[in-house]
This record gives sequence, structure tokens and C-alpha cells, in this order.
Amino acid sequence: MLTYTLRRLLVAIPTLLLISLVIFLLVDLAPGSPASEIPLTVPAEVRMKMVEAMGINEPVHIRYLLWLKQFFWTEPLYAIDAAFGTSYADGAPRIISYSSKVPVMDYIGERLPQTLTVIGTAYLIAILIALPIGIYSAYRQYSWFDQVGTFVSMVGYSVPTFFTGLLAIIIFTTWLGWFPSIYNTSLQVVDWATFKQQVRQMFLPVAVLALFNAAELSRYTRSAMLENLSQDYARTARAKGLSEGTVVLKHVLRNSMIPVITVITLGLPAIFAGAIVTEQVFKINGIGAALIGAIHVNDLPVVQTIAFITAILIVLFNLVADILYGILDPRIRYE
Amino acid sequence: MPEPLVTVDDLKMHFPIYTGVFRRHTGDVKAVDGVSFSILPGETLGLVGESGCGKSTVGRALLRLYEPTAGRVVIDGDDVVSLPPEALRKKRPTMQMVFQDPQASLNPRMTLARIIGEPLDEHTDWPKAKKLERVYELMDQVGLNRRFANRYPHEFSGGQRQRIGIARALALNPKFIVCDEPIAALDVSIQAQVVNLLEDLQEKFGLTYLFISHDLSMVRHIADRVAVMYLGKIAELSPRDALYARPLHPYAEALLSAVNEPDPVRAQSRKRIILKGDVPSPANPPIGCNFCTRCPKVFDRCRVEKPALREVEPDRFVACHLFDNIVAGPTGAPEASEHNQQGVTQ
Amino acid sequence: MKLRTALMGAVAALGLAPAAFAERGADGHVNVLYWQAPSILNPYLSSGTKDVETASLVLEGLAGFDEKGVVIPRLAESVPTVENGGISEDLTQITWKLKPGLLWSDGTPVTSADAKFTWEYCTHPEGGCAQAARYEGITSIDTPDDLTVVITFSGPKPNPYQAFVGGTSPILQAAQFANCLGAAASTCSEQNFKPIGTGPFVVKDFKVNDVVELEANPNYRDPAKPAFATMTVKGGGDAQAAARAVLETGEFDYAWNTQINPEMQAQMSAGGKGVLLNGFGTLVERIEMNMTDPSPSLPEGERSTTKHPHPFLTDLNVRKALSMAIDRQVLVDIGYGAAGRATCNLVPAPEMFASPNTDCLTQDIEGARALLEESGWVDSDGDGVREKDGMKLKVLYQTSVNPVRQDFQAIIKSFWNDIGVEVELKQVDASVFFGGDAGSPDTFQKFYADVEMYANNFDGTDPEPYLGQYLCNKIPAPENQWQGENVNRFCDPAYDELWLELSKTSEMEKRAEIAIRLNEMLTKDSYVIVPLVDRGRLSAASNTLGGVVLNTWDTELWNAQDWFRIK
Amino acid sequence: MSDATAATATPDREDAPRSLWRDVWDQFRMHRGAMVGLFVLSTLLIFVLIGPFIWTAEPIRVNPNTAEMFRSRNLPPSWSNPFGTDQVGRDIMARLMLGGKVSLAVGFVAMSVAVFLGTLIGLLSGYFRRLDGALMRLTDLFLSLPLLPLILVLTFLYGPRLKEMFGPNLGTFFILIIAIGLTSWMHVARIVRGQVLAVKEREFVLAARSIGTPARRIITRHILPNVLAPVMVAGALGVANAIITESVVSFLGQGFQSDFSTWGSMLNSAYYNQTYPMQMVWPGLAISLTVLSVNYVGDGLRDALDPRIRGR
Repeated sequence: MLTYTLRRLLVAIPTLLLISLVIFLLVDLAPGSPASEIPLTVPAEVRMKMVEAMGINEPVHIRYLLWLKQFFWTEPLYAIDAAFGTSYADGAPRIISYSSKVPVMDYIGERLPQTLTVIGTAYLIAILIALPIGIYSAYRQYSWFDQVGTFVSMVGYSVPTFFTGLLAIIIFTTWLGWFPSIYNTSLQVVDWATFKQQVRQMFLPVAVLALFNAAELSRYTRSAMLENLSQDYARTARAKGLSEGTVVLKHVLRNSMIPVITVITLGLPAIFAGAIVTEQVFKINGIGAALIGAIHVNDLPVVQTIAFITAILIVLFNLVADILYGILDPRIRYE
Repeated sequence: MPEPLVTVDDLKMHFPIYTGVFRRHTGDVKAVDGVSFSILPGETLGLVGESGCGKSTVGRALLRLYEPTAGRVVIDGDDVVSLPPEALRKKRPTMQMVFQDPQASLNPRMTLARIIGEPLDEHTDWPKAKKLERVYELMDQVGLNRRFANRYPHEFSGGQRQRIGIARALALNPKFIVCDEPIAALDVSIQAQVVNLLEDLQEKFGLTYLFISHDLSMVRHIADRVAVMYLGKIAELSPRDALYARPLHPYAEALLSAVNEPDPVRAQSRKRIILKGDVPSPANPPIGCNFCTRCPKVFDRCRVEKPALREVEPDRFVACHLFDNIVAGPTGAPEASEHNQQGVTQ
Repeated sequence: MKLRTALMGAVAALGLAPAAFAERGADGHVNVLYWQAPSILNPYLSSGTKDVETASLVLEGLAGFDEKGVVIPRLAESVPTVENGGISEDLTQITWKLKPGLLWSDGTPVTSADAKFTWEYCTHPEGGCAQAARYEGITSIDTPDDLTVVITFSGPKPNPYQAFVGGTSPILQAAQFANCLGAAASTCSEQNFKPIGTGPFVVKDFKVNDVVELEANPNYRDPAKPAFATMTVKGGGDAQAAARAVLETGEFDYAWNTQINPEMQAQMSAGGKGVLLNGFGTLVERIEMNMTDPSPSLPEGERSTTKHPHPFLTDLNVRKALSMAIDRQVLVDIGYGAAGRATCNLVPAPEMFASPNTDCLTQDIEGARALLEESGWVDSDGDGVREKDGMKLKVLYQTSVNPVRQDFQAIIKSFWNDIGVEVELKQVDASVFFGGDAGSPDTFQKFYADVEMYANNFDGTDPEPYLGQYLCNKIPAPENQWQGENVNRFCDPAYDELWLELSKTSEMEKRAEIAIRLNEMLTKDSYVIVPLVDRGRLSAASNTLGGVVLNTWDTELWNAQDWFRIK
Repeated sequence: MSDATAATATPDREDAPRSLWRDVWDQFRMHRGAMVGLFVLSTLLIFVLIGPFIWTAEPIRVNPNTAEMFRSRNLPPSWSNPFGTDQVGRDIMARLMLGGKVSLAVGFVAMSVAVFLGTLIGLLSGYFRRLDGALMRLTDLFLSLPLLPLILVLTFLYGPRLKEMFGPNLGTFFILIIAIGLTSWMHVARIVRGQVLAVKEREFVLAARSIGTPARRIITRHILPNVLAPVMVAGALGVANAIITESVVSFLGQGFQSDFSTWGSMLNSAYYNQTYPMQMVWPGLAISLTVLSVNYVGDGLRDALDPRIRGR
């Protein structure tokens, strides 16, 4: 197991490096040199400093290394400084947003909580909805529940969130007025009233995202359950005289959860991408909205950083999924 | 004395193992570890052994479906192991194979006519009609109704599928066919049909077989000589009757003791030898004789030195230290039995 | 005009509401929505209205304008005039007196030195000041004492209410910005996000492009104001969502620039939670013609610069034909309803400055076609597009992403197609288009298109600086970091000369005459600017928000200190 | 078995070859959802492709006769405008047809690119062991890229260049196809590789090698047809995915310009005219129906192409 985990970890590092290279080059090689992307409003002296920070005059590989250094060395130092009041960073150049002139990490740090709250809740709810539905519809395959469930999940999976989102806004916010139309990012949950407020403003985006993800997850759960329900061990367990509940919930479910958990883990970063749309539709100023905004104003450092952070998350969750799989399914540990 | 059609010389087939964090090459699975034998034209050589002993690998390496690690395989005058790709392709019609699992060996997305006709597509430039004619001919020969030509494999029974596989192997008039457990996946009732078909065809076309099987009674029925394999090596290679009457190698002895004896008198007199322990991993065979861990007659030398395959009696080859002091007569290659001699195509 | 009377009635009712607010912060919290989120709170580093107006809650000038366009004192004791001796007879000097005892929000006194510093800050050659026009012609600022600011101009300045007047040129605290001069300006994040000011509110928290949290300024000069203890200026979304949040759901008290189509104006007003406020100012939606070649085949740095004149828009007939083909009334009816009126003028108000020209109001497709024929633009290959010397009459027409503008684009495109002009449409996100970020290829200043559409106005009542935007030396170019206002790259020595005359004339009648002339030179004579619609400002205010007076001459938040909650 | 009786009834040689597709179709017909999906999808295709020949209203052009244009704005559905008109009087049905053509074209072409790339890479890495490591690393790498942001960045950064080269509409089309194709082949590649690895070990591939069939033909004759099923399923789902991605990009204002409508951009502009929510419902419905029916067809295909099911 240790070898397996170690191996996965070791593989993740070159993957990350390669991804960082791809993202760096993609933005770097785009028409127009990075130097020309610095707004001309930036005075010459500051410009020089930024150029220095980016090492623009250096060849590509040096620039890339400098960027990596900023990302993996300087920024963590600043984070440590901020956390413990130290001063390791010592004024080293940070990744600065072109448009608002704040360090990109600070900007992202402001935006990330909004995204995580909405997405995290949505995903959690999606899992809570999807598992029972998937299990029950597999258990009662071809029952009306299964038929309806399959159809609904197919619809939920097929209808894009920006459409359901817009419909939800028109119906529930405009016509019925049940929910606020503007997402308040500075709301602090301190008491029952603010909690209710938070729930109200999160309801629609969370519902839309959760339904979409639940549709996908329940399909996976259902097919995983189906596969295991017809296995010999399930039959044996029944033959042994175990109760249906024990057979389904203990034996079959445990084995079915292996692929499902992997899918859940792997799906997490993917819904970050979905969040871009949701945030746009529901006007949540999260990281997705920041990315769109940055793309619109050609704020390359922000674009690069957000893209790379998302990539790190994906690699991380892939790793977690792999390791989880290794723990849950002893078969794949064998070399 | 005819020249052997197939000569295998010290054939080795090792599969590398990679382990650890860095996937280093740490060892080999020695599936076939120095196998030598020869087969005369028209002869059937049986290759028996427990599952996992490497017999199928021998068959596949022989036809170079695997790239052998070392050794020479001369079939009809050419060393198959060292042939360049294009020459190998040209060589293929001479040597064919019938596979174990008739279900798996037929492409489920091709019709019978296309399956049987594929070798023709690859090696002839005949017009379509001629190819089809040949396909029908082959179907007749293996006893398949011509009507089935446009059906898919899943529409057939196991026996019928194996006939398809045989027809395909016959398509290019091969001299040598490796039958890789052709009956293992079939019902007992059908096994005999297929074996009889193989025998008929051998008679008709003068084919040479390497008949791989773990079914010793079936081998006894079809083979002229039998090679017994254990853990990647040949333990004993003897003419059929001699082997079945008096196995020399302790492993052959144990193996044969398990065969159902039709004669109840003899059956009673025979002692079943039960081997203890498991077959060692081919990745990590014993230092000495491969069989030393389970051999009832094991002695010290067996554990340190590998015995070579030596002719200990006329036509009988054994790899066992028990027979070290016995020197065989000056006989050359073993005599082939007579009834297969006719019809050898040159 | 039902809507408007209703609005006026509402405003009147608000005005009459009992002034029962005697205590600062008594009315709690107020929510303001600027759907284009503020990105910086220093108006000198951004020309975006969202930034300037939000900043005006914190930073103030010496004076401002009221809803009628009259100059009113803010930090100054009174408005200097020639009559009261505040302006010298030769119009070259103006003397402002600060109110005594003014404090910055951090408790330090406001002095004339702050004003002088602000001038130095904005006029610093490396600072890239977005409001440099306000300080034009100032040769020196003297501070004989802590409360006196004497501004000396290089020549007679008939309209001296520019520097330190209105939301675009507030006074910065010298102490806070001392290290942010010139090149350092844009690196001063802390200062730019949380400027210390004299306005009714101070910044508590600023999230870039998201939200500004403000609280009442403890040192505000009127101890009873503001009535609200805290204010949130929220950004994000779009005009429609903003209007809805005030009018239908009542989540916000005030939403800026809720420009929605007439149907939705009616529908949302029926929501009953608030009212739409509108007022006509000088905001004119117009099409600007690019006199230089925006072709992408030119090297970067030469695109849309005076080095390369435009291949066909330099032809007057083409420009005129494009204008004649447009039916402006339709645009108003579809896009603005009551909040707009068709116009041919760049300067539609005040009345005395507005040209009587109405030539353009009637669409003349035939006339437009004839003009193009006359210039040699004919459709010789029958593909419906005119060409001349192998060049197709094809324009790239850009504007910001805005549903009304997209409709305008579609309509105008079909008008233009009708006269044989091929049109390619392009939309740029508003925050980029107006963002003034020289790094983006899509700003309205860079103008990498043949024609572009947007709206602009001038603050204050005097069009002189506005008209001054079209001088030859205001052309945006790489050399000035694309910061000029003359986006058309229009350059006519006669215009420059006439404008110079305007700047030297103090007699009102005469000034109006010259201004009208200048206006016509840009529109009716040259069609470099093709005005479309005189847009009223349309904002939404909750029924419970008192004291709101829509001001089209200064920032909309000009009297936020007087806002109160109607209970 | 019906075909057995049919076979005995006909003389030997004339037993017509039963094509694979015939079998697949027979099985496919059993899947109710897939049949409904196929019906809806064909209807949509007919609507989009043949519709404009019957329904000849101009989708882009605004009536320059302003009085008429004004009368024809925001109309509810009627005989002359079955889906009503939009805010400047353009016929929504005609726009849906145009938009659908673009959306579907992007969907199908981008999917083809993705499936082609994925199949190629999957085949190569599954069949040739030496390439496997590198190609699978590449696949993992692409799987780890943040796709939607990447597509947005690609269209934003590289779109203008392509627009210069091919004109605004074709340029946008290309950049969308490249961006979507380049970012969605990985699943196909993984599926194909897995299948190839499994199929490669099947004895019929060995049999083909023993016959002397060269690698090229082993791949095309034996391996490809046997991995086709999951590829087709992945392809069907890929179309759905590509259509959604295109509409997302258009919806976010990065796709086609507003006068070259796609369903995504129609949805976007209808959003700003919420007084008439039906204008938003039509394109939204079109996207949803297409994706839903494509998904169902994919489901049906999966079942139909599974020889285990078909054999029964």
C-alpha cells in the first residue's frame, strides 16, 4: 500500500509540472508578448519592476522557472508570514493582478470562500440525494420508481445548468420572489436570521448545481449497484438466509461504493468548472466569476493562477481517488 | 529417416517483472525455460502438463505469437525466431494454430465466411468467388453447413465454433498445426468429435500436430509421442505407449497415475501418487531440479543441480538425476510411428 | 409620459417627508447596487463612472453641482464668483476658501495643502492620471494660508469650476498619498482602496470587483449626517438584475444605471417596491467613426494611430451616408422608451448650448445610397456590398456588451446593409471596454474597430472641456498610454482654433454660440460623431429611501449624506 | 429463432449476409427511450437542416422598414411566427434553425475531432506497448487540465487570431471546435485503450497474428470493430457535451457574435428580455431536448452494440 501510494504521489509531481508548463505556455505563447500585456497605464518604473518579477527579458524556460518559484516558494512564504507574522518573504516579488493591482493570491483568497461554500454544499447535497435514489432504483430495477428516477436523472443530466438556473431565477425570484436575486458575499452568519438569509441566497444555486450532480451520481450508483446485485456473492449471502437489508446495505452496497466514491472524488474538481457558469448566472462573486472577469480584462496573472490552482485541485483529487481506491479495493494494490 | 519438420532448440520465453516505486526490472517469469524437441512430418506430438506449466506458451512462442527470449525454432527449414517480419508473414501459411477457447478465438463482429476467408484475404489475391468457393470447401471439410456462411460466431455451439477455428487454420494448407488445448473448453460429448475430425484431417492432408492438452487420455488417443512439461521445462519426452506403460520421470509417473484407467484390474493394481505442496512460482523456480520441491524420490543432488534432458532409453528422454548413470543407445532421432507417414506433402 | 410624472411625484413626496433625522447613523444600513463593480476607489486612476461615483461617497471636492447644474459649495465656504471677488476680473485666478474646522475621517485637519497636493498628484507626468483634463491650464496653486486655495490659470478661464469641482476631481489627503506620486500611484493598493476622505462615509472593507463596505464618517462636518450608519455598495450582475433588486424584490435601496428596455421598465415599476428615477443630462449614445486605420495587419503600436488614416471613413460622404441611414426614433422606442430621445447633438444640454440641428432625425436611405454612389462606392459584383478600388465597404462595429446596444447593433446593421455596407459586429465586456486598461486591445480608447458605439457625457454644465476632448492633442496613442479622449482621432486645426477662442470667451451668449458651432463641426458638418440618442439617466430607488435626488450633472451619490430611511 | 427458419427456407448459397448493423438496429429498436430520442433528434435535425428551405424567414436581418419592424417585435407565437418574434422583430423560428445549425455543427464536428483523436491515441497506446506510457501520461495530463477555463482562455487568446484568418464566424467555429475537440478526447482514449488491451488479449487477435495479418489490418479489422461500441457511445455523449460546451461559451459571451446566433447566444440575449420569458424557453428547450435525445440515443447504442445482449 505504501509503495502504491508513494508511486501515485511520485507520478503526480511530473504531471503537475507538465500541467503548469502547459498553462504557462498556453498563456505565454498567446499572440502578444507578456510584456505587451502589462497595461501601458503602468508607469515605466513599475513596469520595469513587473518585468523584473516576471523575468520577461529572460528566455522562456527561465521565465517559467521564475513563475514556478513565485508560485511554489514566494507565495507560500507570504502565506506563512500572514499566518505567523514572520517575514520570510522579505518583499520578494509576488504575482500581481494587472487590472486591480492586488496580489493575485489575495484576490483569489477573497473569492475562494464564496465558491467553496456554494459548491461544497451543493456537492454534499447532491451525494445525499443521489445515493439513496441510486441504491433504491437498482434494488427495484424496472419498477416505476426506477423508471421515473432514470428519466429524471437523464433530464437532470442533460439540461444545462445555465438554462435551469435562468428558469429558476425567473420563476422563484422574479415571479414568486422567494429568494434574493443578488448574492451577498459579505454576509456573515452570526445568528439565526443571518443563517436563514444565507440559506435563502444559497438555495437556488445550490439546488441547481446539486440536482445536476445528483443526476450524474445516481446513475453511477445505480449501475454499480446493479452490477454487484447480480454477483454470486450476493446470491450466496441471500442463500445463507441473511435479511434483504443486510444483503443490500452491507454486502452489495459496500462493494458498489468503491467505484462510486472514486467518481465522487473525481467529480469534485469538475464541478469547479460548472461553478463558473453557476456563478455567472446567480451573480455570485466567486472564483469562477473572477476568472471570467480576468479573461475579459486580459488579466493574465489571474487567469494563469486560477487555471493552475484548479489543475492542482484536479491532480490532488485524482490522487485521493487513486489512494481511496487502493484502500477500498485490495485487488488493485497488487503490483 | 525423415528430417524433422519442426525442431525446437533451447526455447526460452521469459516475461519481465517490474516492481517497486520506480518500476525496476527485478526478475522474470520463466514461463518456458530451455525447451528442446523435434517433430517429424505427419507426427503428432502431445504436450502435457498441469495448467501454468508453460505449455500454451510453448505453442505460441513456437509460432512466434510471442517473441521468444532465446532459442531456435526451425519449421520446415526456416528459423522462425529470427525471420524478419515480412518473411515471417510469408512463412505463416505453413504453420497454423487451433485455439483453446473457440468463443474467444473468433472475432464476434465477423461472419463465418469472413473468418474462414481471412487467411485467404491476407495471403492470396484470388477473386472473391474463388475465395468463397474455397471457404465453402473448407466448411465441407470440417463438417459445417454451407448455409451458415453469413452467420456470426455467437449463433453457433461450441463444437461448431471449434470447427470454424479448424477450418480457418486449414485455409492455407498448412504443414504444421499447433492445437492449443482445442478441446478443453468443449463438452465431453463434443470433444471426441473434434479430436476425430483432427485425426481425419491429419490423415487426409498429412498434417503435423503439436497437440497441447492437460487431458492425458485424449493425448494418449491422438499423440504419437508425448512431452511432459513441468514448470517451463520438459521433464520427459517419450513415445506414447512407452510413456503410458512405464513413465520414467517421477513427475510423469505422478501425473499418469491420475489418469483414469479403463481396465479395472490394472486400475486396482495401480497406486495413485499424490503430490504434496504447490507448484513453485515460475518467477522464482528452485535452484536445482524444478520438481525437487515435490518429488517423492528427491535426493540431495536434485536440490543443487538442474538435470538436463537426456536420452536414457532409445527414444526416451528424461530430465532426472535418477537416470544419470544410464547411458542410452546410439539411436538418433526417435522413430515416428508409421500410420501417419502417408500423405506428407513436400 | 405616465412614468415620468409618477417619478416626479415620488421625488416630490420624498422631498416633503418630515426631516425627522437628527442623529448620525440613526437609520441603520443602506444597500446600494452598482452592477458594474467598483475596482478602485481613486477616481484619478480610473475613468469608470462606477469607480468615480463610489469614491465620491468618501472623497469630495471643494464644490459640486446640484440637480439643476448649479455649482454648490462642498468643502468650500462658498462658490467664488467674479461678483463676490473670488474670481479675478481677468478670469485667470480663482480663490477658494475652505470651511474652517474641516477634518479628514482620520481626524486630521483638512488644509489647502491637500488641494495643492492633489493637483500635483494628478498632474505628475508619470502618474497616468485619468482626470488630468480637470486640471488643464493651471499654472500654479498657491496656499497663502491653511484655508485658502488660489488657482492661477495660464489664460482667462471663463469656466473655472473644474479643478476640485464635482466627483471626478476630489481632494486627496496629502499625508496619505505622499508616497504615491507618479510612478508609485498604482502600487499604493491600500491608499487606492481605502482613501481617507471628507465625505459622509469611510471605507471599512473593499473587495475588488465585488463589494465596498462603508460606515458613517465620524468626522463628517454635519454632526447630524449621514442618517445611515453603514452602507454597502455591491457590485456584480447586470442592469436588469439591479433594477429587479430594487423595484421587485426590494433587496436594495438604490441601484445605479438600471438601463432596461421600455417593456421591462413598465413591468418592473409595477413591482411597487421602488421607482425608476430618470433625468436628462448630457449623456448621448453615439457612434464614433475611427479616422485612423484599425487594421490588424498593422504592427502593434501603429494600429489605430494617426500614422495610418482610415481607408474609407476619412471620406465625408461615407460617414454622412452611415448617419443618414439610421432611424433614431426607432432606437429610442426599442431601447429606452421614456428614458431617451433622438438627438443629432453631441451636446444636448443645457439648452443654450444645444444646437437646433435636427437634420438627422429623419432617416434617408435613398439619400445615403446616392451619397455613396457619388463617392464612387458601387456594388459592382452584385453581392450587395459596395466596393471601390477593390476595397469592400465593410465596417467592424464594436460596442460594449449591453442588451440595448446589441439590439441597436442589429438594427443599425440592417440599416447599413440596406445601403450596401457590410457590417461585422463585435461586443466587448463593458468593464473592459470602458476599463481604460491599456493592456486590453478592446478598450474604446484603443478603438481597434471602424466604428464604435457608446455613451458619454460631461459633468458640470459647461461643455468646454468636453468639446476640448476632440482637440488634436487629445488623440489616444501608445505614447500617452492610450489615455486621450479623442477616440475618433479627429484633428482639425480650425476646430482647435475655435475651441481656443471658446476658452478665452467669458460672455455666456458668445460661449454658447461657439459651443454650438464646435458641436456642429463634429456632428452635422463632419459626421465624425454620429449622435443617436440623448439618454436620460435611469436609476432605481426604493420607496423607503428618502432624500434621493437624481443628479445628472454630478455623481448620482452626490447627496448620499442627505439620504434617510422613510419609516 | 426466426432467422433459423428463414435460413432453412432459402437455398444454401443465397442466405443473405446478415449485416452487423442490421442486428444493432434490431436491438436498438427494443430500447424505447433510444427510439424516442432518435425520433426527437431526427425531428430536430430535419427542423434545423430542412426547415430553412420551407420556412424562409430571415433569421439575422432586422426589417429596415422601421414601422413594420416595430409592429413585429416581441410577438407571441402565431401562424406567421410559430415561435413568436424577438425584441427587434426577428422570427424566432428562423433564428432557432440558424442557431441550431451552428450549435449542432459545432457539436458534431467537435465530437468527431475528439473521437478521432481519442480513438487514435487509445488504439496506439493500447496496441503498442512502447507508446502506452507516454500516451497515457498525456491523457492523464489533459484530464487534469481545468477544461472550461481552458476553453475560455483558448477562445479568448487564440480566437482573434483565427478570426483574422478565417473571418469572424468561421474563425469562431474553428476555435470552438479546436478548443472543444482538444479538451474532450481523453475519455474516448481511455475507453478505447482499455478495450484494446482487453481485445488484444482475446484469442482471435492471436489467431489473426498467426494467420499473418499485419498490425495495421489487425487494428482495423479485428480491434477497431470490437471497440467501436464504446466509441460510438462515447461519441454520442460527446456530441451532447460539445453542444453544452458551445452554448456555455456563447452564453458567457465568448462564442459567436450576437448576430450569428447559436442556441447559447439566443439564450443569452433572451435573458435580457425577461418580459417575454418564452424567448428564453425556446433556445433552452432546444439545447435540452437535443442533449437529452442524444444521451438517450447513446444509451440505446450502448445496449445495442453490446454483443452479449445482442446474442440473446
